[in-house]
Order: sequence, then C-alpha cells, then structure tokens
Amino acid sequence: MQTSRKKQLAGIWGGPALLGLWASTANASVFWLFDPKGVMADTDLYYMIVDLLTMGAIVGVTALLVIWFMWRYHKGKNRGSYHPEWSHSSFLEVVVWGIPIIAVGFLAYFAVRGTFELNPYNPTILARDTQTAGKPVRVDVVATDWQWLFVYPQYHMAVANQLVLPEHRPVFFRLTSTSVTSGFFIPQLVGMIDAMPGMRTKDALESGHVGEYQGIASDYAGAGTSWMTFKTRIVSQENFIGWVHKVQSSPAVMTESGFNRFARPYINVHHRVVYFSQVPSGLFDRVLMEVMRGKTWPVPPQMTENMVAYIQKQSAEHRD
Amino acid sequence: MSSHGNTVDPKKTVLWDAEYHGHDVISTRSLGFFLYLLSDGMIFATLFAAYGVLSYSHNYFGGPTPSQFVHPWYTFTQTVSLFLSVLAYGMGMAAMKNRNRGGLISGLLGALVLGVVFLCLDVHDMTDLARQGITIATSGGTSAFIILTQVHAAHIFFGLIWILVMVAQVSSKGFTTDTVGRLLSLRMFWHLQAIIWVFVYVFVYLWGYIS
Amino acid sequence: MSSVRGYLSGFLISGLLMLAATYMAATHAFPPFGLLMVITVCAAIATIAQTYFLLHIDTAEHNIWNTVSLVLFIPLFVLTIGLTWWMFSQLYLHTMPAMAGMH
Amino acid sequence: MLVQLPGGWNPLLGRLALDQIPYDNPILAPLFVAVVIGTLVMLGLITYYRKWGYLWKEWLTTVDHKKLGVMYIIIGLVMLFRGFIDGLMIRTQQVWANGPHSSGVFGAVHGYLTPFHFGQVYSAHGLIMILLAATPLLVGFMNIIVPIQIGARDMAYPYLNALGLWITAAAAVLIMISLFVGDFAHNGWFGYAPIFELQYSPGVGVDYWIWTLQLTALGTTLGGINLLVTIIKMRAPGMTWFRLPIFVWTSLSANIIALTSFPALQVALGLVAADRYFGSHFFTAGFGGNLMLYTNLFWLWGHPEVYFVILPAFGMMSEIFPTFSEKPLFGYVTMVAASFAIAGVSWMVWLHHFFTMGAGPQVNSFFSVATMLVGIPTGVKVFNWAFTMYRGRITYSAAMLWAIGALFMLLVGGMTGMMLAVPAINYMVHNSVFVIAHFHSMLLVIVYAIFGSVIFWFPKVFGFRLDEHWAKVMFWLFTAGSMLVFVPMYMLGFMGMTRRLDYVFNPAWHPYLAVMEAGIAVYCLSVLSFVMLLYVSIRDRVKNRAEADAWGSSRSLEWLTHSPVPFYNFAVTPHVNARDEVAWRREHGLDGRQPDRYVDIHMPSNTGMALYIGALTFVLGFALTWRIWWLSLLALVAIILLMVIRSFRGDDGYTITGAELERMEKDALRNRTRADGKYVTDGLGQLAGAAMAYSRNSPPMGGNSSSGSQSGI
Repeated sequence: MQTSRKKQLAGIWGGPALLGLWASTANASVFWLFDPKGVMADTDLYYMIVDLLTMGAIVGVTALLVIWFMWRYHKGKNRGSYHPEWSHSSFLEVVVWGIPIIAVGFLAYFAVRGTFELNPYNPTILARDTQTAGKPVRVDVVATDWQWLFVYPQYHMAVANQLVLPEHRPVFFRLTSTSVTSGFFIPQLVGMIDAMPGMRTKDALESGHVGEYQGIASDYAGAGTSWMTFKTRIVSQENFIGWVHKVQSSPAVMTESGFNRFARPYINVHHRVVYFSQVPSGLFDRVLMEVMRGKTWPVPPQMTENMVAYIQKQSAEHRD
Repeated sequence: MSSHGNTVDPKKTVLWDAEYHGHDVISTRSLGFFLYLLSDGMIFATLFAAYGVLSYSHNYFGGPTPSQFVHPWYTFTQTVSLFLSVLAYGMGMAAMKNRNRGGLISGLLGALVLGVVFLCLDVHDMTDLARQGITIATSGGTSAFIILTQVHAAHIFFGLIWILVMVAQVSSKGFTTDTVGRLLSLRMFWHLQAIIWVFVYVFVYLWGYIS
Repeated sequence: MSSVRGYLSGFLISGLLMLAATYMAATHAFPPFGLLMVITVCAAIATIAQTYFLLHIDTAEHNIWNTVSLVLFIPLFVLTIGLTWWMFSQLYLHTMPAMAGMH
Repeated sequence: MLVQLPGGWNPLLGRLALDQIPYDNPILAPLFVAVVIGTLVMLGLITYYRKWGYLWKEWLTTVDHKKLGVMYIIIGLVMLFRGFIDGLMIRTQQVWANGPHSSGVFGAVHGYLTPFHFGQVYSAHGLIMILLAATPLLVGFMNIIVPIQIGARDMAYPYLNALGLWITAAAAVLIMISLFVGDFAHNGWFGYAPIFELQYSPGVGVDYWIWTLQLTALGTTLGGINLLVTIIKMRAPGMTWFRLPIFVWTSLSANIIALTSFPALQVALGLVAADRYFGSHFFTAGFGGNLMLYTNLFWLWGHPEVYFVILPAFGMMSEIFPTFSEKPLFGYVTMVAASFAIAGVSWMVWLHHFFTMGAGPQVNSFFSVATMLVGIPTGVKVFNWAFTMYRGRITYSAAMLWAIGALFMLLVGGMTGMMLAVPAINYMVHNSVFVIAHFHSMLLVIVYAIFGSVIFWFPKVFGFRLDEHWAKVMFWLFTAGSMLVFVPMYMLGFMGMTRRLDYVFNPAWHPYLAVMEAGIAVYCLSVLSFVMLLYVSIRDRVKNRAEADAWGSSRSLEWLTHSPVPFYNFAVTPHVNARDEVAWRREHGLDGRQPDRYVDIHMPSNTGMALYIGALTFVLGFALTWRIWWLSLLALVAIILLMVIRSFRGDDGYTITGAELERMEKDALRNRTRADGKYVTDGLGQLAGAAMAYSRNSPPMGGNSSSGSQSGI
C-alpha cells in the first residue's frame, strides 16, 4: 500500500501541471469557443454553458459520491458498515432512473430550441437580434481542392482565401464544393457546416466586433486541408465599402475558364490571397450544376508523396 | 430472485447435472442459420435504403429510368419461376418428412431447374439492358437498381450451388442429422429469397415502372 | 405445417397477389400514388403469407427463438429504411431545392 | 464492366509492381527490415525448440473457445501496440509541424510526414484501434468467459468460432501488409465520400481499407451469431435468464448489435467497391450519386458499433465491481434493462455523427433527442456501480483500480457526449479535437475495462495471478499518460483546433501539443511496465498460483471450475441454483464440492479447415486489393470448395469417457494442492500449455491427413 500511495501521487502530479499550463495561457482569446464575437457563436456558447452546468452538476455530484464510497467502504478501515446482502432499493432505483430522465428531458428542450435558433438555413436567432442594421450581405462560398473562393454576388467580385465582412450586418452564405466534402468553420463567429460537391448548403452569421478571426476547413479534404485556412476580417461599414472598392479595382478577374484553372489542386502553403474584380454572374450555380453533371478536378496520382517537390512544381507553374 | 434463501440442505441441493445432454442439435443449428439470414435481411434493408435515396429523378441524371426499361410481365415470369422453385423445394421437404428420399431429390432437382430458369431470365434481362447502354455506370439510379437486383441474383446463384451439394449429399449419405439440418437451413435460405424477391419485385421493378 | 397444403397455399396466395400487382402496374390501373398503396398491400400480404406458410414462423416451441429474433429485427429494418429515407428527403429539400419532390 | 485505371496493370500481377514497395521510404524501410528479422527470429526459435507440432496441434487447429479467445486477445494486444505507435506518430507530427517556422524532413514541408502519409497513419490508427484492437480484445473475452459463465462446454459452433478468429487474423495481416506493399487509405478510418473515389485516391490504399474492413466485418458477424446462439441455447440447467451474469447479458446485447449492424457496413463498403471497381455512381458527386449516402450507411453501422464495443466493457466492470466490493451488483434487473435500452436506442442516433451535413432542424432535433436518451441508461449504470460499492468492503486490487478508472473515464466521456448531442454545441466542436478527446475518453473506458479484465480473468485461463505491484504501476502510468494526452486535447477543442491537421497553423497551441507529447512518453513507460508485468508474473507463477476461486470473493459460475480451466470446462455440467452461483455455494458451505459421478462427454475435434479458409480470405483480400483477378477467383473457388468438402466430412467429435474424466479431475485436484507446481515450470511453451494442464496426450484431429482413423472432423 505504501508504494502504491507514492505511485498514486506520481500519477496525479499531472493535474497541477496542467492547471499551471491553463493558467499560463488563460487569456480568453486563446479559447476561441469561450470568446465568441458573433451572434451565432454567442448562442452556441450559451447552450454550451447550459449543458455544462447541468451535466457538470450531476457528474460532479456523482464523482464525489463515488469517491466518498471509495473512502468510506475501504476494506479494513471500518469506516462504514458492511451489508453483504444489500443489492436492491426501490427508492434508489427510482432516483437513479429519475435523475437522468429529468436531466435529459431538460436538456432535450434546450437542444431542440437551439437547433431551430441556429438552423443554418434560417437562423431565427439572427432575426431576433436587435443590433442588425442595413441589408444583408450575401456570400457564395466555393471550396476547391484546397482553397476557398468567396464570391460577393452583390458586388460582382470574388476573393480567394480571405473573407471580409461589415459589422452589424447579417451575412448569408451559400456553400458548395468542387471536389470533396469540406467544412466551413470560423470558431469565433459561426459553427461548422459542410460544403459538399453537387449540393448547396447555407449558413449565416452576424458580428458586432471589429477584428480578425481565423477561418478553418474543418473537414478532411485531402492533402492541402491543413493549409486551407482563411482570415475573416470584420470591419466597420465604411471600411467595408472602401475594401469593396479596392477589390473592384484589382487587375485580376475571374472568368469561367479561369475558374477551371483556379479549382485545380493547389496547396496554399503561402496563404495567398487573390482579389478578383469581376466574376461572371451565376458562377456558383454553374459550378454546382457542372459538378452534378460529373465534372471533377482529379488529384494526380501520388502527387503528395514528396510535398516539397510538389510545392516547387506548383510554384513553378505560377498558378492563380 | 429469491436466490439467497436462508437455509439450504446440502444433501438435497442439486449441484451437478450429469444427465444433462444439452439441447437439440438441429434447432440450435437452425437458430444460428436463421440469425445469419436476418443479418442477410439487413443487407437487403440497407440496399433498399440506398435505393430509396438514389431513386429520385435527379439520380437518373437525365438518363433512362426504370419506367422506361422495366417490363412487368417479363419480370413476372421470373417471379413465377422463383415461386415455383420454392414450391418444388417445399414439396421435397414434405417428401423428406415421409422419409422419401426419391421425392426429396426430385423436389431439389425441380427447385434447381426452376432456379436456373430464374437466373437465366435475369441474366438475359441484364445483358439486354447493357445492350441499350444501361449499365451500373450509367447513373446513380441505375447503379442502385442493378446492385439491388443483382445482389439478390447472387444469392440465388449460391443457393443453387448449395442445392447441388445437398442433392449429392442426400444421395450418398441419406438422412443424417447433418444432412437434415442442412436441408432445413437451406429451406429457410431458399424461402427467404422468395420473400425478399417480393420486395425487390414490388418496390424496385413495379414501383420503378409506375413512377 | 410443413405439409404439401401449406406450401401450396403459400405459393398460390403470393403468386396470385403478385399477378394482381403486375396486372395493375402494367395497365396503370390507378394513379401512381394509389397504385403504390395497392401494390404495397399486395406485397405485405404476400410476405406475411410466405413467412407463415414457408418460413414456418409461429409461436411453436421449437421455433420460438426464430420468431422472437424476427420480431426484434423488423423494427430495425423499418428504422434503417425509414429514417434514411426521411433524412435524405429533408437533405434534398434543403440542398437541392430545384430537385426535391420530383420523386 | 471494369473501370479504367490510372497507372499500370497486367493480367498476372494486377497492379502489383516492384515500385509499390516503399524501399526508399526512410520510415518504412527500417521498419520492414526489423519486421523481417523479428519474424525470422520467431520462426527460428519455434524451430529450435521444436514447437511446430505443439503450435499446430494446440493452437492453429484448435476449436477450443478458450484458446481461440486467447488468440483473439493476442491479436488485439499486438494491434493495440501497432495502433499506439500510429498514435505516437500523429502526436509527434503535430508537435513538430507547428507554426510556419517549424522544420520539415523527408519531403514534408513541416514535420516528418507528408500529408498523404499522415492521412494513412491516422486512418490506420482509427481502423486498427476500433476494429482490430478493441473488437478482438472484447470478442476474445466474450469467447473465453461467456461459455464458462453459462456452464456450457463450448460454443454452439466451435468450428465457426475458429473461422471467425482466422478471418480476423487475415484482416490484421492484410492491414499490416499495407505498410510494406503499396499504401493505405488516407480518407480517415470511416472514409469520406467522395475522397475515396478513384479520382481522388487512385492508389491501392482505399482498396486495402475496404477489404480489411470487410474481413473484420465478416469475422465479427460470425462470432456474433455464435455467441448469440450459445447464450440462448447452451445454458446449464437452472441457468435461467435472470440468473445470467451481467457480462453475459451485455455480451448478448452487444452481439445483437453486431449481428444487426455489421451488414450495413458490408453494404456501405460493397458499394464503395462497386464505385471503384465497376465505375458505378453511388457516392460520386456527379452522375446522380449521393456522397452523404455513404456517410449515412457507414454510421448506420458505426454508431451501433460504438455500443458493440462499450457494452461488453460495461459487463466487465459489472463483474469486477461486485467481486472486489464483496457484495452483489446493485440493481441487477435495472442493469439488464439499461443494457438493452442502450442497444435499442443505438439504432436511432447515427446522424449525430454528421449534424453539420445540413439535413435541416427537424432531422437534427430528432437525432439529438434520441442521442440524449442514451444518457439515461448509461447514467443508471454509473449509479448502479456506485451503489454496488456502497455498504461494501472494497479491496483496491489492480483489477478494481482499472474498473474505477473506467468509471471516471465514463463520467468524463458521458458529460462531453451530452454536449456533443446538442446540435448547437456540436456545430462548434464537430470535427474538432474535442470530439477526438470525447471518443478517446469513451474508448479509454473500454481499454481500462479490458486491462481490468486481463488482470481479473488471467488466473482463470492460465492458473496464476498477475503481479499486483506491476499491475498497479502500469495503472498509474497509464492514467498519468491519459491525463496528459487528453486533458490538453479537450482544451485544444475549446480553442477551436480541428482534427487531422498534419500542419498546425496556430503556434499558441504548441504548449498543449507538447504536453500531449509528454503524455505519449508516459504511455510508452506504461507499455514497458506491461511487458515487465508479464515478465514478473511469469517468473513468479508458482508463487501466484490461483485456486478455482482466484479472488476469494468471486461470484459467477466461471470461478466454479479449476484454474486453469480444463479443455472441457466442467467435468459434469453444474446445476445452477442462484444468480451468483459461486457466491451462493460459498455462503452455504457448498464450495469445493465435487461431483460424485462422471459420465461420458462429447467434444468437437480439432480442424485445420478454419485456418485454411482464413488464409484464403487473406489471399482473396490481397488479390482484390491489387486487382489480380485470376487469384481472386481462385481463392473464392477454393474457399467454396473447402466449405463443401467440410460439409461432406462432417464433425462427429470424440468422446471422453467418464473414467477418463474422473482421472483427469483427480489429477487436477492433486495438482492444485501440490506445493512445487511442477506442471508449469518448464519454459514459456508450457506457460501457454497451462490452460491445457489437464489435457489428453493429443486432441484428436480432423481436417488433415494425419488422422485417417477419425470418422470425421
């Protein structure tokens, strides 16, 4: 027992070490999920807190109960009385079924409410938000292998691998993919939604916090997934107009054949951002239909066997 | 529940059961085989789920749909031959009950021949479709249609091999626990194929034809 | 049960039902939805008849576990097919608005 | 019919070519050399000690459920180690490839694994851990323990049991071969459509993945049928339904799940194979396919599979808690109901693996609430274990520590599971490392329960207890490792880190990744302590010899027969009088009473057929992977032929006479009381032989030509 006690201590030294780690980086901005900057992410956090409090209370009490039993009924310590026959109690049976049923019933109500509030096709929470000002911004998102193309149909322009949005205006996304399923995720602004080839999903967000937030491709899409990130900038209304003008005066334009080049497999290791001042209208729907008709941009065999070599080849081609 | 009685007389308590010889071999076997068949049924249920998802009109990708290439009366002859095959097998089983080996073997052979007829009709149907350019690679809808029907045909094929084996075994060994157990398992297998065919026929061929 | 009469009844019931279903389908006797209902009923009756007459599923003692396992499986078949169909009809409705409902 | 392939193909070797062997890969080539040398040493040792005959007769051709179970567990432990090495590689890559300034070697921009290789590593890690480590380990325990717990002499179908084992072994070999010939899938263990389609995965990796999974599915289905029929039909007289030990109940519910869900996996993979081999369009984005259909079909199996692996673990915990609390399990009937409630609900929850698919709020709500329902019976189980300890007399033996560890892991996993069940939360953490941490918590429940069971049931199978000291050392090291790896992982989940990153773009995450790497180091120590545990225990095996009732407070029927269990389990079928028969007999002073008369018993003969068919399924899988059509056809025909041949030969088994039984039983009892323990003292081969300490000179063989005298197998 003596030796095992020592081991026990050795076993739990990790706890304080982890706490120290937590404390050293415990500025909230590291924990993106606890630092939401948009209405959608705010609501997500609200439900997380409700769930954590409910479950934490039950699990915490249970854990304490187990520890207390472990201490009290330790053989040879004679702290609690031993009842070798005791294996049934109708009262306790009711309690052990009752507590989980009540907890699940309670959480189920919140789960359903949250599902409708955050329904990506029509998040009712956005409609209820009182800070909303101005008309919505629409963004068509096309995930390729392995870049993001954000088309702003209202402004006839597109941006690759960067998302800039005005504050206090609802943003409605339509998403699709040219190749494989990808996930659209901005931890501090909005939860994940799949971007699927041949299908059109939707999502929405709204933010009142100017700043720069990380966007991630959350679903594995092949070799370039880890680099398929994008910065999301929430800017003031005036700055947004200025930015739109900047993009619209960019020399690069997106054409239909240009899109075919753009959608070829490209690992964005240099975090390249491209502004396209023009976009053919209906590009999103056309991509959607083409993919449904069977168009693919295949990955060359063994292309990622040696990634350094591939990146060199990719750079040599000067693709955009 | 009342396991912890207060007094137990060690002399009267039965602790061992030397006479216990277990269970009836055939029913143990057929239960196991029946469970296998049910899991096989789940394979078809999953295929039906897939077929349902892939039978919207856009899944045919503008190409031919079952309403254009299914011929109800042709497939009805398949239905009849399969049902007759099952009936022949059943007659064989009735003969087995009377320990009539000749009757059983003729039943099995009848089932075999009619099963072969079913399979030939199916193969003819498929090659006919292929000639019209309707293959597994035509569209998602035809993929689902062909896989579902041909998985059933594959079951029939393996059933036919099994019937052949059983004809040989019954001829050489007669009615032993092994052969009778297998004949009963095969009966369940064969008859289940008829039940699954009802679903395939009605929900894939006929429904596909009318929608 | 495993008598000639049982097998014959199973054959006749299911065969005639399939004949009726084929006839109605081939002649488009009803509008599609009504036809679907009718042939579904035919299939259901034929299946039950076959299960009873051919598979010998009943509550006799030597068959009881077969029956129990079949009864346990049927809800799973229904869940598998039903939930999948429902889920995807909703998915098509949401992600392919132009296509959905063209079943 | 067949699709056009990129790259070469020839009729003789299919896609197989010399350049498919990664001899220039700096990681695989040394490993390959090591494996070859290791294999040669193993073969040499077996030859040197002349153990081929023993190996063949006692293990390779056996149909004894205990030996088959032991082999399942060995496969499981070996694959657990392989999976652990994969995990180590993943962690090392992530801690290395962090931030834009991290270095890269071996062709990777950052770290040491290219994305393609990293994808293979984590895909193999997941597949191996779920299907080739957890599943065989649990199936192994069910195989060994369930028949003894219900008082049966063997499984309902001993031959089918062997077949299931060898097919599982074939799957394990197939995935190991993929290391050295060709490559493995990079689409995650569950696969993504359409990334596994030929356009995006032109190599053979996905084909390896398909056929490995198909083989494990086949093996597990066969095992599941066998266990179900065994439990339904083979119970000893008096073993009524409500006297079954909880482990039997959970095995029953788990195998119902296996039987009903594995077909969905087989269909899902079959359709992937159709896409890849015949060019059909089930899961393509275009041509009218539906890629989410794959995800749907896979999780239709995948979620029940989760409960298939967790339920037996719950059963194991339900056996360990009462034994070391010296009290019957609290709420037996509730426990049974809870197991079946979990099994039932498991069929209505699978969409929670893809809430983000966008099927609309109605669908998500339904599956969310259904998922939460699972929390109810699981919560009940936790409370029942807690109240089993209440008013008990708890001994903190190593097995009990592992069980308690499992309980706490379940609390953590359950809590995070209830978070994931809420779509509003799920949108934020789906595909993040939070999910990884959650299901590793749940899988750790299984690992803890398994190691607890290894310690708990080891004496039953081998006749001596494992060393308590080293078992506890391993427990604390393992627990420290789990803490260090998975607590930071939860934190990273809250930071928004997604899964499967082969390059971690945010340097702020680095400290956490470093702590996880340290946790991996502690895990390595726990692996070493496991080796030490085995070494010390085998060294001290005489000292640690176990009685029939190895723990002195055991409850269920397996503790009635000798340790190690003789090959016939019970010389005379026991008559069951109570729920916890052994505890009941002990309480009434009936323990240690032997039967007063012995009658002839009938046992199944050994056969090599299962091994041959298993080997052929490997050939079939390999040939299909490489598209060597003639070999696939040959293997398939050979399998069918062997099955037909066996059906002609039949299995008459053999009889052990009552007199012979009585002699063996007397020997066993004498051995039990002898102090020097001679029969387990010569070498490791005999250790394995311990389970056969009572065996006849050689069990009769069928299936190979050396035993022409036998009437059949």
